[in-house]
Amino acid sequence: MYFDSIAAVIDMNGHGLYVWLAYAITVTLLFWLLWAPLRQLRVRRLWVIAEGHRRAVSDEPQSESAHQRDEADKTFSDSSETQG
Amino acid sequence: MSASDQPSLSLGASFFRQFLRHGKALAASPADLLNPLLFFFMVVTLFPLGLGPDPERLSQMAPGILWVVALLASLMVSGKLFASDFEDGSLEQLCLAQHPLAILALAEVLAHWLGTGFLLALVSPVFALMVGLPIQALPVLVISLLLGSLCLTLIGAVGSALTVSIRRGGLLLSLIIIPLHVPVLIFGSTAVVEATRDGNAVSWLALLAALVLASLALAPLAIGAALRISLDNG
Amino acid sequence: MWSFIHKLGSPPWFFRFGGSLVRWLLPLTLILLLVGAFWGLLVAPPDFRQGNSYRIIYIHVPAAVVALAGYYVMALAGAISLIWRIKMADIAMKAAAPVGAVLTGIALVTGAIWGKPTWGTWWVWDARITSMLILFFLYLGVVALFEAYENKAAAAKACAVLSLVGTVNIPIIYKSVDWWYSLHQPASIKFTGESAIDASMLYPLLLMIVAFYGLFAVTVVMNMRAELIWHHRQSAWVRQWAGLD
Amino acid sequence: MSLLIATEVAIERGDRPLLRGVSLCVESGELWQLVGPNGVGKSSLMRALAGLARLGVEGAIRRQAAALFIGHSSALKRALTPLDNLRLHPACDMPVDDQQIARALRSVSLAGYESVPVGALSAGQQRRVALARLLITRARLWFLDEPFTALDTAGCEWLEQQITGHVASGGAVVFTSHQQSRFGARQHDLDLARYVSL
Repeated sequence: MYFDSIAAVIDMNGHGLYVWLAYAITVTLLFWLLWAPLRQLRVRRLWVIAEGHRRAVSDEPQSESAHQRDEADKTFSDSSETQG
Repeated sequence: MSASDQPSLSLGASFFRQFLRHGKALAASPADLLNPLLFFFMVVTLFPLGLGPDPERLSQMAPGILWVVALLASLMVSGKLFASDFEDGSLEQLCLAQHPLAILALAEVLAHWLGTGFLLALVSPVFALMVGLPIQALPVLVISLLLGSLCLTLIGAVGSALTVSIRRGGLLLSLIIIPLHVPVLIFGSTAVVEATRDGNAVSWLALLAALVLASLALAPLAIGAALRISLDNG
Repeated sequence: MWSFIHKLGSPPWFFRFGGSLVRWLLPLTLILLLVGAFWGLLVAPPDFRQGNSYRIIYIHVPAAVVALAGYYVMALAGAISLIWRIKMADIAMKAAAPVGAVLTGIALVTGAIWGKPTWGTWWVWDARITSMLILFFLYLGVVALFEAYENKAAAAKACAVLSLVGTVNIPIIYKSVDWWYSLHQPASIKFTGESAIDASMLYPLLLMIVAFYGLFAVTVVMNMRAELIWHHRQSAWVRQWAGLD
Repeated sequence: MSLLIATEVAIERGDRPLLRGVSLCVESGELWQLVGPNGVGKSSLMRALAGLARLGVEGAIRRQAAALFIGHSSALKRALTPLDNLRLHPACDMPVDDQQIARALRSVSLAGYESVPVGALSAGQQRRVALARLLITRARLWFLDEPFTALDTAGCEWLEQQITGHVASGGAVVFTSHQQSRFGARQHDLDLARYVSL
């Protein structure tokens, strides 16, 4: 160990502020780099599961309104294509 | 009607045809020719207003000012390079031509350069005198701007080809192109600085010429690929 | 060998392969980072001229090195996607760009903070820091171009072209900035000196560089896995992975 | 002699599959119309067959002859005159002199408009300048995307003559149109509804 006491580590004879500031920023950015994809994977997994349930619901015999809404969605998405 | 014995168009003829077409279209709207010059004129006058009228200070910064403004003028103009061709469908037809898209696109870029960067370089001595650039540096300034503007236009054309299918692509064009303009700016302005100090401007001009040759060789490949991609995105 | 390369191209296979890779590479990288930081911060001696502020080198240099290497990795993925039209290369490029940008940002921030005690100013137009700033703009250009395209398949191809153009320009930019810097301020000291640094400082630095490379690989693979799930959200293997069937 | 061979072509828009498994062989002297409901992918397939689109297109498309494509946009510079536009057209594939162009413009009843900037012409007239290209091309394979739109009856008749003339002289035409089987028995229909991929 180069330093003999915790105080010396914090102070680093005057340069402590800059060194610890640089390391703090780096650690937060690196943590965000690692954490973001994991969170994104979890969010997308929940979406897939939710989509699975929506799909399961729409496969069973639907009530009239749900069926019409699906029909409307389908034709709407077709005509929104301006040209083939 | 379609007798197959007639010789089809040679590459040179197609190249010249595309060059003429873009040149005529550019010449037909004088605003496109005058805009860069007016822009250069106005922005150069901003610097003395910002930095103070002291001629000594201005002439010391003149090479940098002139070159940065030339770069901005080239950037402003690059956006419009392929825009009209993309909207009126000429780009689609260009893909169907028998000759490689990269070469025909190069013809358009050269015509565009003649109408913008080339004129800018010829007129630049007038602006140089405004910011007090020493007289002996004028020839080097014009040569560096001639070479530099061709290089800037070629690189700007790559950016224009990449962003032509994006609606408000102007700002994005600057973001992706300015880093690529840095070497041209450094070599060009340093050449003029050396000329003011009677140093050896020639070596910096040689570096600029090397960049021009590299861009002439490589940029068309990127432009051709980028135009095809923009068509698929359009 | 070829069957391995071929399998890499298939999403479900790559997703599982990436998963097992991350399972051991992530902890290893974290351990290396901790050991390296501890070694550089507390064990290694300070620089005789700059004092303890020199310890910032253990994050500044690795971030800069991996950021530059990351740009070439991204351009390589772009070239593969353009030449062989492999969709997985598009996803690799989209995953690598933000990671590289953040690493370049880290290198810039730590470089600026390091400049304060050394030269008294927060920003110093040193050749290396200036080139790093331009590399940062190159990264931002690629990320912004990707977001601007509606058709994401075309976006990947456009970013591939831009990153290849960038790759050709990086050596020219670095050289021109070096000459620009040496022309205007020849006398001032070199920032991260080529002066042979002492072994006691070199080993923690090398360890941190390896750790940062590991970090780059792990984050890119994790980004790719997240992207693959979204890209194939309708397909059966994703639903199976989510535990539906 | 087959001018266009397309096997197992699949078209994607963004990441949404439109068509799959489209196979087509166009022999010289044949006239094909791509038929299908609005939005099924007629234009996208046409652009893929003409070689304009590569991304999102799978399958093998081989054109054995030079192709000409006329789509919705007329590929004309508004600031240039019809004469310049046709002489310097980007896809022009043969040396053309002014007499040929003047004759072509006369044929689409635009005599006298040779030196009027295209921007000053009406939409119908611009459309006819674009279609005048059919008279000055050596391409044997024509791709016409909705060519009959914005054309009056005289224009439609003229276009029908050009198409039948071109097909009779050994060329081939692939076109899309809202009207059904305008050429009756002489045309082959490719109904895209069969290839829609869900």
